[in-house]
Amino acid sequence: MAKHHIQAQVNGDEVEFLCETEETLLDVLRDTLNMTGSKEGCSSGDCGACSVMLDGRLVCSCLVLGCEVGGRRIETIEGMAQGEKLHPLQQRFLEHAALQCGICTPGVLVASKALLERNSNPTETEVRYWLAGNLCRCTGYDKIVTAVMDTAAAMRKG
Amino acid sequence: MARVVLVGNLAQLTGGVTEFELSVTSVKQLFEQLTELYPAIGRHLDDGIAVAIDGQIYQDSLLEPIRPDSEVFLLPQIAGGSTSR
Amino acid sequence: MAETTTNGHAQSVVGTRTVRPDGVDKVTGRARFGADFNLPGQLIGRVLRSPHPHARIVSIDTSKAEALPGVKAVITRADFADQPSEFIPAGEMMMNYKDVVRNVMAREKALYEGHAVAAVAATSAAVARRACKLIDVQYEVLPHVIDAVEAMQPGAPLLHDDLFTVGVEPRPDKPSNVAKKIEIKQGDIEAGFQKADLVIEREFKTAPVHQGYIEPHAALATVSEDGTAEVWCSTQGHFIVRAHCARLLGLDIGKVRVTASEIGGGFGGKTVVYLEPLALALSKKAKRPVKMVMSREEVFKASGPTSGATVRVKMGATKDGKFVAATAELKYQAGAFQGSPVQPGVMCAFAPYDIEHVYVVGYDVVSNRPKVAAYRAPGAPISEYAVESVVDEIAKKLDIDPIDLRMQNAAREGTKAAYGPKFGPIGLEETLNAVKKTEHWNAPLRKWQGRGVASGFWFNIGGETCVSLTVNEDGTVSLVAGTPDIGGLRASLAAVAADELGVPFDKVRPIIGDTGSLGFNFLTGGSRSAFSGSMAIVEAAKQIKADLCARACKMWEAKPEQVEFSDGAVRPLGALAEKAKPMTIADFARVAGKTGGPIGGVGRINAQGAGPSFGTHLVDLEVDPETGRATILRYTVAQDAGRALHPAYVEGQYQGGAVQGIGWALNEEYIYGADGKLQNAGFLDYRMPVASDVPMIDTVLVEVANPKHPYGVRGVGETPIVPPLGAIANAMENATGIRFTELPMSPPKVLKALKEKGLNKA
Amino acid sequence: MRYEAPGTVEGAVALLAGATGEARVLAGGTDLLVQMRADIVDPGLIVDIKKIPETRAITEEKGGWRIGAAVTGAELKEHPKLKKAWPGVVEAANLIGSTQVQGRATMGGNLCNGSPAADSVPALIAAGALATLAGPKGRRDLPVEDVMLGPRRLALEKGEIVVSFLLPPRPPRSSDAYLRFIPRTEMDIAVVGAGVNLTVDGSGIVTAARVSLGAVAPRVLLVPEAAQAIIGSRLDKPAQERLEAAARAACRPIDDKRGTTEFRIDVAAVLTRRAALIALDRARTS
Repeated sequence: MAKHHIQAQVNGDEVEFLCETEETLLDVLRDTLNMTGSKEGCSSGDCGACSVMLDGRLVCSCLVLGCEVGGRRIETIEGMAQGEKLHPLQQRFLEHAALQCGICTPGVLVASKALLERNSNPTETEVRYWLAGNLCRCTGYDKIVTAVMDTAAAMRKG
Repeated sequence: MARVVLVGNLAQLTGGVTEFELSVTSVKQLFEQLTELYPAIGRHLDDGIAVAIDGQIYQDSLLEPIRPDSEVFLLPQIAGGSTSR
Repeated sequence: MAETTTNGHAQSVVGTRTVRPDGVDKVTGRARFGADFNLPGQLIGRVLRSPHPHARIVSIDTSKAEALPGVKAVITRADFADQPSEFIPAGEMMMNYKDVVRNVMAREKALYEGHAVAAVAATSAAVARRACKLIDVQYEVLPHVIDAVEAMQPGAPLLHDDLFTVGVEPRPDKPSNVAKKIEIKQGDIEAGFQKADLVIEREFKTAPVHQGYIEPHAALATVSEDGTAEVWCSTQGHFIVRAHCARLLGLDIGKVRVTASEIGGGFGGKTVVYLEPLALALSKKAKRPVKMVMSREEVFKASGPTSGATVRVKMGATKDGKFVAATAELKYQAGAFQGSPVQPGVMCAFAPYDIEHVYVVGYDVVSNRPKVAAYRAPGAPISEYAVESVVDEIAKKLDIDPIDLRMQNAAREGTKAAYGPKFGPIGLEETLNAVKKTEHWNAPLRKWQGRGVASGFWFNIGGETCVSLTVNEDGTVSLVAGTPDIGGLRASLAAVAADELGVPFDKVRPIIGDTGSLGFNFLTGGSRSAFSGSMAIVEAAKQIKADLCARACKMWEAKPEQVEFSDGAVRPLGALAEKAKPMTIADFARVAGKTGGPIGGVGRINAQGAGPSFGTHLVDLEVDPETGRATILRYTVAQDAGRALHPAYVEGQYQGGAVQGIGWALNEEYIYGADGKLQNAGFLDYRMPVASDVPMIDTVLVEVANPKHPYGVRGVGETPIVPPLGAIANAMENATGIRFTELPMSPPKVLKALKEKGLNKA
Repeated sequence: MRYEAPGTVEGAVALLAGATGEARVLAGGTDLLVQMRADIVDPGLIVDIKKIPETRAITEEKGGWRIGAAVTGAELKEHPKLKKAWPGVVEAANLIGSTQVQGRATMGGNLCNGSPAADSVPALIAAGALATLAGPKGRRDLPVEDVMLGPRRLALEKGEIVVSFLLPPRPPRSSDAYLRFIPRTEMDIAVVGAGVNLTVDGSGIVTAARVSLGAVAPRVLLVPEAAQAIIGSRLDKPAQERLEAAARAACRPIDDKRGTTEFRIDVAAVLTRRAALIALDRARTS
C-alpha cells in the first residue's frame, strides 16, 4: 500500500515525511530526516541509545512507528543545545569526561534532561534508576551519574 | 656471550634445549644463528616471536642491540587488544 | 610555565583534565559513527546466516533472490578465492587467512549458528530482507559440540578434518578439535611442591562473555570499475581492515582507502573484519556503494565474544605464606576457528607473583561457537581469576591478611616473571599499599556482606605508529593520528603536542586520519594508542623544533649552539640575545614560505618499551540469602598508570573495566540450548550491568613512571578488567563462606549453593 | 502492512473483525514492534487503539477505578489517588521495562502479549480486576485471570479487544503489593512475580486476600490456597510458612535461560511472603 504522509514537529521545526508502516520513528529520524544523532544499539528498547522526547514523554524511538507521530512533538539530541550555547548537561558531560566512545551519550543526555525537568534534585539512586534503560559499556556510569547530579545542583542555583 | 632462553613451545624445535650461550650483537644475528642451529625454528621466529632483552620486551624488532652480558628471552608476541593466537 | 616534569619532559597540559577536542560533536549528536555514513545511490546489504550450529553446505541457489526486483547483487562462498593455510602478517597481526575467509563467508561448512552463508545488496532494507528469504541453501546437518572440554574428548564432532594439534611431540596423526598446546616451565615443580606446607588445588569454569559495545558493526563500501576501493567503518584499526580486505578481495593495498568512523566501543571486538569484505564484494558486483549494519542479534551470534574456559590451578605455600610452586591447566574455547587468547592466559596466570617453580599448560580448542575475538586483556581475566581465588584461599587457611599475603609474594623490579624475563620498575606493591590505605579497606561490614580483594596484570604493547604534526599559517597545529579514538585519545595526544611545542591546548586540532594520510598504524588495542601515539608525537615535535632552530640560525646568522627551543619559541642565547628576539611558532608560521616552506614533522616509530600495568581492586557486596542475588555495595580500583596523560580518562578506563568485570562475574554469559543455538542474543537476556546495578567506582591513580616512555606512560585500558572476577568471587566467599568456582555467580547458582549448606534463610 | 488508528471502539472492532490476514492491536508497541523486527509476527493490519479516548482514561467508577487499556505506566505513576488506592498495581505496571518503555507500555498490551511473566498481570489478578472486552458481539467483562489461557493464547474472540480494566472499590484497611525477581535491578523479564492483595480488620487479622503468581506456570496463576493460608491470621510466622507452602505447591515452572524450576519455586515462596508483609503493612496504615 501507499506510504503514509506524516506531518510532525521535530525540535520546533515542522517536518513532513513519507514512511512505510513498519518503519520506526528511529528509522525515519536517521534515514529519512538524516538526523543521525539518535543511535540504534538494539532496536528492541533495551539500550536507550535512540531515546527521544515524544510530546514531552521520554521514549525509545525504535519502539514507536513513524506513522504514529503525525501532529506530535518530537525532541532529539540535535535540539538540545540552544543555538551557540550547550545545554548545562552537555557542558558538564564534557567537563566530567562522562563519555568515552560517545555512542550512548545522545540517549543518556536526552534521558537526563527529561529527568531534571521532572526532578530538579534527584538522589544518586533516582538518577541510576531513571537511566537504567540507557546502557553504557565504557564508563561504568560513575562519571555520568556525577555529571547529572552536578548539573542538577548548578541548575538549582540557577 | 649473551644468555638466550626459549619460553614456551619453541623448545620443541630445538630438541628440548631451552638455554643457549651465543655471541650475537643484534636480534637479527640471534635469529640467524638459531636458524642455523635449528632450521625448523626459522619460520617461527618470523612468525610472531617477541624478544625480551634484559627484561625489556620488544614485540617485533630485528635491530635491537644485544650486549655480550645480555639475558635474552624469546617468547610469543602479545597482540593485546588485537587478536591473540 | 611547566608545572611538572617526568623523564625530563616539562608538562603544563599533560596531566590536566582538559575537555576533549572531539567532545562537542559527541554531546550534540554531530559525531559520525559507523552507521551514520551514507553515499548517493547506496544499496543496503544484508547477510543470510546459518540456522544450524554445524552443517555441510550442500548447495546454495540464489536465482530466486537475484530475480527479485531491486536486488542488485548476491554473493556466496563462490565470490571469495580460497586462501592458503599459513599464518601471514596482516599489518602486524598474524592471521591464518584460510580461517579468515571462512569466517567471513562459510565455505564447505557452516560452523556456528549465525555463520554467514550468503549476502545480498538491494535498493532497500525491506527488499534485502525478502531476498535473503528467497536464497535456497541445502544443508546436511552435522552433530555439533559447544563445550570445549567435550570438544576435546575422542569421538567429539570434528570441526576441521585438517586440524592437527600443534605443540605436542610427536605430531598427532589424527585431527582433533585441539588446535594448540602451549606450555611454560620454570624451575622444578616436584621439588617446589616438596617445600610446601600447604597445597591448594581447584578447578574453575568461566562462561564466554561478549565485549558488549553498544554500537553494532557497520560498514559502507564502494568499489570503482578501476579497482580502487573506499571503506568507511567502525573499527579499532583501519589499517588492519585495509590489509584484510585487500587480501580477501585480491586488491592492491594502495588502492584500498579505509576511513575509521567514530567508534561506539570495541574492547577488542572490532579488531577483525566481518562486514567490510562483504560490503566490498557486493559493491564490486553491483557497481554501487553498499551499506551494511549488523543487528544486535547478529552482533551476539556472529561477532567474537571471548572464550569460556576451564582452568585448574594448584599452588603451594610455606606456612609463613611464601608461594613456592604453582601449576595451572587452561582449556580455552576458540570458537569455530583456532585462536583463543590462551597464550596470554598462560603467560599472565602467575605474573603478579614471585614464584620459583611454575608450570602452566594451555589448550586452544575449537567448537561450534562464533570465533572469539580479543576482549580487553585477552585471556588474562580468566586465568588470573582462578589464581586470585586460590591465593585468597591460601590467605584464609594460613590466617594471613590477603593484602599482606599478596604483598609478601608480589612481583617487583628485578623479579623473574613467570613467563621468563625480569620485570623493570612496576607498581604492584604500590597498588596494594594504596588499597590498604583506603578508608574502604577498614569500613565495617554487616551479616551477608563480604569484602574481596584481587590483583591483576597486563603486559601492554607498543607497535607501529605514525603521527603527523603540521604548523598552520596562523601558528595553530594540526595533529593527525592513525589509531581510532575510542575513549579520549585525541585529548591525550593534543595535550602532549601542546606541551612539546609549547602552544595552547586549544590551538591543537587532533583528527584521526584515513589510511591514505599516514604510514601504517597498528590498531587501537593492547593499551597502546596513547602510549605509542604520544611517543610518536614527541618524535614529530623534535623534527619541528630542529627545523625551526635551523631556520632561526639562518635568519640570525647564528651557530646552532647559539639558539635553543623552549616554551614555544626559538630563543637566542648569550650575546645573540642582544640583537635577536625570540621567535614563537606563530612567528615562524607567518614567514614559513620565505624560510623554507611548510613546517611540520612526522613521527614514524615502532614503539617499544611498553611497561606492564598492575592493578588491585577492592569490592564490597551483599548477598540476599533467600534469592541468591548479590548486590555490589562499594568498589575501589587502584592501578599503576605510569603517568596519567589525562587523569579523567584514565579513571574512566578503571571504572569501565571494573563494571565490565562485575557483569562477567555476576550475570553475563552465552546460554546455548541442546540444539546448539544461542538463546540470549540480545541485551534483554544477555545481562550487562545497568546504571542501577553498580555503585560509584572509586579510583586511586598510582604513578610509577615507565622509564622507557618520555612521559613515563603505561597503557591503562586493559588491566582494569583483570582483577574484578577474583575480587568479587573472594567477596562472595567472605559473605557466604562458600567458594564459588564457576562464573557467572548468577542467583540460581548462588541460591543452590546456599541451600546445599542450609544457609538460605535471612 | 496497513496501519489504522480509529477513534472509536466500534471502529477498531470492525477493522479487526473484517481483517483477512493476521491483524494486531497496537497499544504501547513495546512488545509488538520488537516481535515485528525479530520476524516473529508479520501482521497485514495494525490497529492503533491509542486514539480511542476510553482506552486512554483513568476514571473513578462505582467507588473503584477504571483504567483504559492504553494508559501508559508513566501515566499510572503520575496519578496520586490511584497510586494510593492500588499501590501494588501501579508498582507492577511501573516495573515493565525502562523509563523509556514506561512512556509507552500499557497494561492492556502487557496482558494481551500473553506472557506468563507479564509484571502487571499478577497484580491485576490479585486486585480482582475485571477486563472489559469489546467485540463484534458487543461488550463483556472477564476476570483478568480468565483472559490469558497460556503462552500467547488469549480468551479473546476474533475482533475482540481489551478496552479497559475495572479495579473494585477499596474496603477500609486494605492494600496490595507486587514483587518480582530479576537478576539485575532493572530491565529484565520477571523470573518470578508475586502479587498479594489483602484486607485486615481492626485487630489486624486478615479477613480477605488474593494471591497471584507470575512466571511459574504456562499462565499467570490465581492461588486461592495461598489466600486461604493467611485469611484469619495476623500473618505471623506459622501463617507465613503456610503461605509459602501454598505458593510452592501452586508452581509448575519450567527450566529456562532465566531460571531453573527449583529456583523459581524457592523464590516464588520468598516473594509471596515478602509481598504479603508489605501489603499487610500498607493495609494497616491505609
